[in-house]
Amino acid sequence: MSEQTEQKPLRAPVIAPGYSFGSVTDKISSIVLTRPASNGWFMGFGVAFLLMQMMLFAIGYLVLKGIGIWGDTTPIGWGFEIVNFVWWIGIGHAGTLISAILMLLRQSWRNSINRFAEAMTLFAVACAGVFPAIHVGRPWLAYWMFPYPNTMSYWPQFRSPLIWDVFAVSTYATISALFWFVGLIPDLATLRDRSEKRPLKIIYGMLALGWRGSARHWHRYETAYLLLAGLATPLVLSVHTVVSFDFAIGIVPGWHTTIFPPYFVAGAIYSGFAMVVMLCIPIRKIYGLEGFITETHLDNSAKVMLATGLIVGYGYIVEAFMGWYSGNRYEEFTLWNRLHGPYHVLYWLLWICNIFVPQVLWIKKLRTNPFWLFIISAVVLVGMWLERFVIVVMSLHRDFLTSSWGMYYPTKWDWMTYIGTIGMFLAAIFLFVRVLPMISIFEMRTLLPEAEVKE
Amino acid sequence: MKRTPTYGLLAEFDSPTALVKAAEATHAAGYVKIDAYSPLPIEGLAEAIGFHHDLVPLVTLIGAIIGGATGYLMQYWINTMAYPLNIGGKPFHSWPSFIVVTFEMTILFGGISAVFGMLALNGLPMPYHPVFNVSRFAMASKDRFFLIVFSSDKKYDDVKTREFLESLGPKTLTEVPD
Amino acid sequence: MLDLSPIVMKMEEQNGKAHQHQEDVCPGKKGKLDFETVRAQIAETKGPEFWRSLEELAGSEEFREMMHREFPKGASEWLSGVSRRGFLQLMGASMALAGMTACTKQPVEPIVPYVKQPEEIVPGRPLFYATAFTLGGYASPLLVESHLYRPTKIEGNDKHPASLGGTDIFAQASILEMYDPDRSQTITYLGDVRTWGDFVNALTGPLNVQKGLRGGGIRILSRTFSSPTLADQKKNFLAMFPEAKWHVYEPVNRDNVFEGAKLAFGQPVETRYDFSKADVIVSLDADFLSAGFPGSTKYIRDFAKRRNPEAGEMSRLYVVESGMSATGAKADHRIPVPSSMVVVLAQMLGSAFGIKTAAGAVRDLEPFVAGAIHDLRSRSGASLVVPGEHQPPIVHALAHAVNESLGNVGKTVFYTDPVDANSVNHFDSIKELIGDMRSGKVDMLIILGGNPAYDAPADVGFADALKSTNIPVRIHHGLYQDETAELCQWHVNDAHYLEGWSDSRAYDGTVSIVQPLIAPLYDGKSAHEILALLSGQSGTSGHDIVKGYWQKQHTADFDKFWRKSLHDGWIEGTTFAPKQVSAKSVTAPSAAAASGDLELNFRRDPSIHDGRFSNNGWLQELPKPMNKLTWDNAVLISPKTAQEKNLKVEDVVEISLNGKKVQGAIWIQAGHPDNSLTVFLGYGRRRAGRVGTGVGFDAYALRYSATPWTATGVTISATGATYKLASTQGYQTMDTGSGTRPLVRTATLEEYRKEPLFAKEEEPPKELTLYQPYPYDKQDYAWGMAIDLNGCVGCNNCIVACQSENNIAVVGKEQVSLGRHMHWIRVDAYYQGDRANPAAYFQPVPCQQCENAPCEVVCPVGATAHSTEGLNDMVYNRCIGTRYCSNNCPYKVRRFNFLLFQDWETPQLKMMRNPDVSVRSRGVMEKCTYCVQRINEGRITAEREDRKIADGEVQSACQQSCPADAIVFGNINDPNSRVSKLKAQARNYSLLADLNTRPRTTYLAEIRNPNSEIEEKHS
Amino acid sequence: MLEPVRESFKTGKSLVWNRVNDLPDFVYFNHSIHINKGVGCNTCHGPVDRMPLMYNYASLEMEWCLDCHRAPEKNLRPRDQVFNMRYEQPTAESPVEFDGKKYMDQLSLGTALKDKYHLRSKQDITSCSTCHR
Repeated sequence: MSEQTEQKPLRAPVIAPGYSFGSVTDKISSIVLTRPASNGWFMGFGVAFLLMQMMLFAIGYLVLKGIGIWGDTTPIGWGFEIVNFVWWIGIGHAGTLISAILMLLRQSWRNSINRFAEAMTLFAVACAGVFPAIHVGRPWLAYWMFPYPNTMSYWPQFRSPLIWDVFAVSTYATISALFWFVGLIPDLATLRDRSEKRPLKIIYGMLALGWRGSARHWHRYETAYLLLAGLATPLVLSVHTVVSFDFAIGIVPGWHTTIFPPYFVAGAIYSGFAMVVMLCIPIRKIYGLEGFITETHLDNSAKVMLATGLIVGYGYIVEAFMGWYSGNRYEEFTLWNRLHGPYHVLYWLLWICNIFVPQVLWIKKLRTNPFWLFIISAVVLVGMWLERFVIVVMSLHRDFLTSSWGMYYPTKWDWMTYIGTIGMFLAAIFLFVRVLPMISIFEMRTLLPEAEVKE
Repeated sequence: MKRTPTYGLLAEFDSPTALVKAAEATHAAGYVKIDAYSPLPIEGLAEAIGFHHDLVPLVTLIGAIIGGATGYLMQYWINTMAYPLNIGGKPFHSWPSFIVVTFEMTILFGGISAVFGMLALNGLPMPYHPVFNVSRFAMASKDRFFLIVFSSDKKYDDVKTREFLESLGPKTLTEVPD
Repeated sequence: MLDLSPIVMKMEEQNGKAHQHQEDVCPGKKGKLDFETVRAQIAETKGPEFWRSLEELAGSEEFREMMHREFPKGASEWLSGVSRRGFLQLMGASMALAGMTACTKQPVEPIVPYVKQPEEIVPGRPLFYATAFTLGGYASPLLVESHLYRPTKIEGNDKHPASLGGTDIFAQASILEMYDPDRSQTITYLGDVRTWGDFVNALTGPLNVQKGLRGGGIRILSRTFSSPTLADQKKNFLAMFPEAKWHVYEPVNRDNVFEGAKLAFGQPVETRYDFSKADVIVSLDADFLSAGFPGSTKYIRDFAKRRNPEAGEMSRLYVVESGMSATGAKADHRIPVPSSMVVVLAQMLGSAFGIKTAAGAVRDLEPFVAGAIHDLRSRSGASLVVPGEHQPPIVHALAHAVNESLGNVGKTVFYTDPVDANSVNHFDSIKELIGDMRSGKVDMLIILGGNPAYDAPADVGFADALKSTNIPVRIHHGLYQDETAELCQWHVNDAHYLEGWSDSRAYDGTVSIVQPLIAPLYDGKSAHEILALLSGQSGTSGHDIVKGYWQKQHTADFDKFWRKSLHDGWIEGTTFAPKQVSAKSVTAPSAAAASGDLELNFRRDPSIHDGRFSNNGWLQELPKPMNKLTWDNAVLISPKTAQEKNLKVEDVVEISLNGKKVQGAIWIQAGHPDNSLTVFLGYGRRRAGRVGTGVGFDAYALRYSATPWTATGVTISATGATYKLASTQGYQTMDTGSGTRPLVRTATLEEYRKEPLFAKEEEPPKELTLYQPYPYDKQDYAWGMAIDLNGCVGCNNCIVACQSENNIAVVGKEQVSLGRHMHWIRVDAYYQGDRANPAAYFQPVPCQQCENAPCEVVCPVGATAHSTEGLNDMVYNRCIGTRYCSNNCPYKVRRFNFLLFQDWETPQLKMMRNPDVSVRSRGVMEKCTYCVQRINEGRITAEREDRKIADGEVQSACQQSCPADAIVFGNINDPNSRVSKLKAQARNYSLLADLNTRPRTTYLAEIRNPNSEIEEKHS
Repeated sequence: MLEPVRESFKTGKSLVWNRVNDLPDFVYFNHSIHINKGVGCNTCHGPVDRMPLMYNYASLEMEWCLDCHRAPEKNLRPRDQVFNMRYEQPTAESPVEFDGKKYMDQLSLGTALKDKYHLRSKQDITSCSTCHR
């Protein structure tokens, strides 16, 4: 970290001056330990929780009746369920990016947002995970997608991108969870030692695994954390690549293209950062954490969005270009269908949300203005959802044989499930900010001047 | 000289710098069985107390290799030996399709062994530890820095060690009961 | 219930596991036992339409109530796929949950073996019996597959000259009609259950009275029939009651045909055509390639033979028509004209062949007519002019005259006695009857089959005549408690033709014995038995009556004759010999110059005919050939006229004619003549059953006896409302926003001669792969299919045959409109060119069985994989339903069970299912298997005899049923197999070849044979 | 003991049996072809003649079917021995004679029968549609 600290004066501070080990610790841990839950919190959590119940109801009905309650049909075998799955998985990526990649790049500013970015990753992946499980016609048999010895002596089919998904997503979930928990251990110890109430002491004590900050432990700890970051980095890139394979491996015009992996990953980070920003802007306000999550963070996040947004835009352009340049009559038509077909409005909306609007981020004022940044992030999230809709539905609904063309109309059950997952996500976030330090305390300590060892 | 049953002597400091200096001095003084506690990772502290070889990377590497091998061999066995089936005219051993799962398995096993390897080598979880008996030690997870000399150290002596540590100018010096 | 189990239910297994109700069945007495057990089953299921036994139920309140109600419970639900049989879906789901995997323990299933096993029965091996299906008096000779005496599949009688293995959709679907749970299941009097005994007693009195009156008060109203036995019974009956009158009415009748014949020859004669000898065919609004046209099955075969450019000279077809029909689609030259204009054309034609007509030539038809005339002349003796049934007599007369002067008679045209046993004018007949009814002459009205209360002309008002004049004894005899039954005191449930004995004539007069495959499920009585009762021989069984009649005809060695006739399916020497008829000189009146006002055509529905099949789910869900509409009739209108009246598809319009009004939804039909509308009859039923009731609108309400086929002076007005129509093919052209796709490949004969390989698309060469290709050539068999687009006339027969063979579910209108229909094979219709008169093509699309199947690669659980013989196997019990395979299938032939579409409950339907094919449940993907059950059956038979499967030994259901012989299936590893030979042809191409999926199903490009001169004139 | 049988024969009422060897309904099995290829009754049904009460001898699970379909030679026997409930697989002591040749062990016999009876290849009979349709 030393070279970090030397550079610090050159940059805008990532932590406001005047904080000490003690004040940082108290500020953050107090939110969990002493600050009473406000009515606002209860209301927010209540609403989110109800939405989640709505989702569970929709899923229950689905299991009872079948996929037919959704808008899916032939030829559009995949509708909202896959659109939402990809959307959520994408959002998850930002967390890992912040905690792993930025760490490898020694971006110390990530220290103050990585904790809840990771939390967000976990919850987003959980939301995403809902869909693969329920989108199959016979969910009670979904476990056949895992290789386990059975009396049928029959196995999964490893050439299928869906199996790759199963492995990629479950690995991603596991590693993210571990990464998150490892990061939490020292802070849990802090909470253990700070909390007055005995039951809390015991719970946090158990979770802290008896952490006492021994120098040897710190050393191994940091190695492991670094290794984990090193593993998570290729993993996070692979996950959305694999998700993009679900389409790229298919022969459907509009799916069968090699540009997908890079621009899916870029898109993922794009939407992920949008979500991070949307979360941290209200949170830093409510919990008065402007000192820790400074304008620098907003600025940097906005820059990342701008960059990834441009990559995504490049993706769109290449896609369109190849549609024309390939000379393949089906690819050509896919392009035509996006521009003039029955869903063309959505396609143009996608360009507006993902490419045109975010260009305002070139203006520093907007990058550091919480309000506008919040709005733009929301727009981006909508845009990224539309991107998945365009790819999944608009490619399927008009493929090779004109005789089998069709239209897709989502039903109320599609919406209930989708909105329900958002509820589930928020409910989890609400709980998280109440029970765990939403900012990594020990990593904040390392940002303080006094953390340096003076010779 | 006679020894009372103590676990060690715990010296408290108020800054990373102080701790590192004290640790270096103690180690230089020939104490081996010592340890330092801090609320944040401190560069060079581990070296200061004479901790050098770290096994975590090795454990991780082995885990990753096992994972990758398992992943690929499983697919190879299933598709060419267990139940070879003609899937869309592709060969039984279509290795390009097997890469993804192999990769994911590598990461999965690597990650898991990194974390659990680290915990195991650290001897965690260990909910009880003698130093917790020292009330001031609760500050070790906030803004206080501790150095301990274990009574199990050959060179340990109630009086001499206490004198030595006091010479390092700690904020407090406490005896950790066994 | 006991065979409700995992996704898959089959009634029995190869090894002869069988369930009670399939057991002791066999024709004749034993069959009763079968019904006992069915009842036993029924007893378990709730629902008013079932009961334990007649006697027990006769008094039950619940049953009365149901009889009085318009239709049984659940009716409204039945149609919508989602809410249909709500609780059953839960059951299905729980079932699915209960026993999905192979490791689940099976429920204990009792086995009930024969005590004395009949020697012809080997459990698990089907038997075939010859019988015949009759529509409008014309028989389609059949072979019916029977599993342990349960008929399960209808097939054409390949030995019979009128079938050659082909059938039509109505025959194919009649199996469902027999098992239809909504069929009338008992005799009723004023809605209360009665027994046959009650009925007999009730009649004795009135009949004795009538004896005194020499039957003066008896009126019998029947449908068209050709049964010699019934004709004989009729004779005897009228001998007994000389004053009684026998009326015949059928809404879709052949009045014009016989009137035309009278005009031409002074006597009603049947016209028989030989399309195999016709080089040039001119159709005057005759849709001779579609089911319902007498002899269509044979005609399609003959016609298709002559459309093969490889085999001799191709025939040329000119079609003038008042709608867009399948025949028009196959035409080399077609012009759509309002119905009234057809007369004018006929006259232009006639005058060219020296028939004195007030020929008002029409300029823009000139080139067409000139070309036709030229071709006819050049092929005199080998040409053919075919008039349509719904054209006025004069058109028929002119056609006869032209054929005469071309010397076609005796070569391509033959005249015989009418197949119809009593060729009276139906409209006159029913009018006379109603006259008598109103003037109180009728004391006893017996309606033998038919549903006049629904389908009689609007002006004659049969229904209210029946209501108002209360005839003392009104008897309805039919398969359903329909609109007519409602107005009669007595209803006697008919025996389905698969349940009772009879006989019937094919279009060429050949008599087939109609032998039952199963004893009447509900003790139905055939018309023969009713008539026997009326003629005082009550109690004689249908079997005795029919056999008795033929005994009188064939005294010598009767048993041998009888056995042979039953076995072959027809009676030697009953074919009508062509008769010489002397043509009178026809003088055609000047045709009503085509007035400018709007015309309305009434046509029989391509799927449900005149409405008698409206409770048949298979037919209701069968896409109509030209617009793929299901579950509805619509108001067909030409694009131009629609534009003028600014109407859009699905706009509801009100059609009014002489004060009568009907509302229906608009469908814009490419190729439909301008300034005219077409509506299909047979919809808007009030008492059809759970499937047919309330579907579509009732066009009979506008049908006057004077203008049964075409009415002028109709007005339409948009109501502003819209109505959802369910078409299985929303987009009916190969043109897209970015160019046309070469899905159906076509060329004119000339082009083809010049460039025989025009159809071949650049297929990626086999070497262009890193992979080792799978060694299919090492196998004994490699299954493949070739479909000749020239042959296909879009008759939909393959669809119904496949549905019947493979236990394919009906999903209902709502699901169809969502695109969730389950047909394994579909017939795509494409229109190309000017929408006013486009070229139209049919393309049957089953699973293409790709060697590089895109669907297999993406299945995560390996539920679909290739067999060593190149079959794209689908394993339902492994499928978890990700639908990825369907997404990745470029041909979109995979069908997904989005909901619980199969009926797991109704015992009758269980009995109907093919035991050799898994019944799929909710949440699994399904698709065409090339009838793998038939392949395996054939293989086992062959291997037991230590030999190879012979070519043609295994036929897929679609191939077997195809009247055009356009679908050929077989072993492509055998260079001498038919399929290999076809695939070797220059016309052979695979669909979407550039995707390198290597389909096993390939197509033979369509060749048209237009008259180049006309082409030039048009361009 | 056999009274119910006589009874049923007299009255013509069927005996109701409980199925012991019951396959899932989505599995299509044909006895004739197995017998024809030389699979003995007791290979699958066990020593039925020595069962006081009929029990399910084989698991009838997919892996069990596949075991045999993958290596039929392990179980084949001459056609004339198919119904022999006391048939023993050949050993050095009690060889089995077939086509005038003595076989000392099952594998050699099985292999001989396999091509004598034209059994299809392992891949052929482990294709899905062999049993599922």
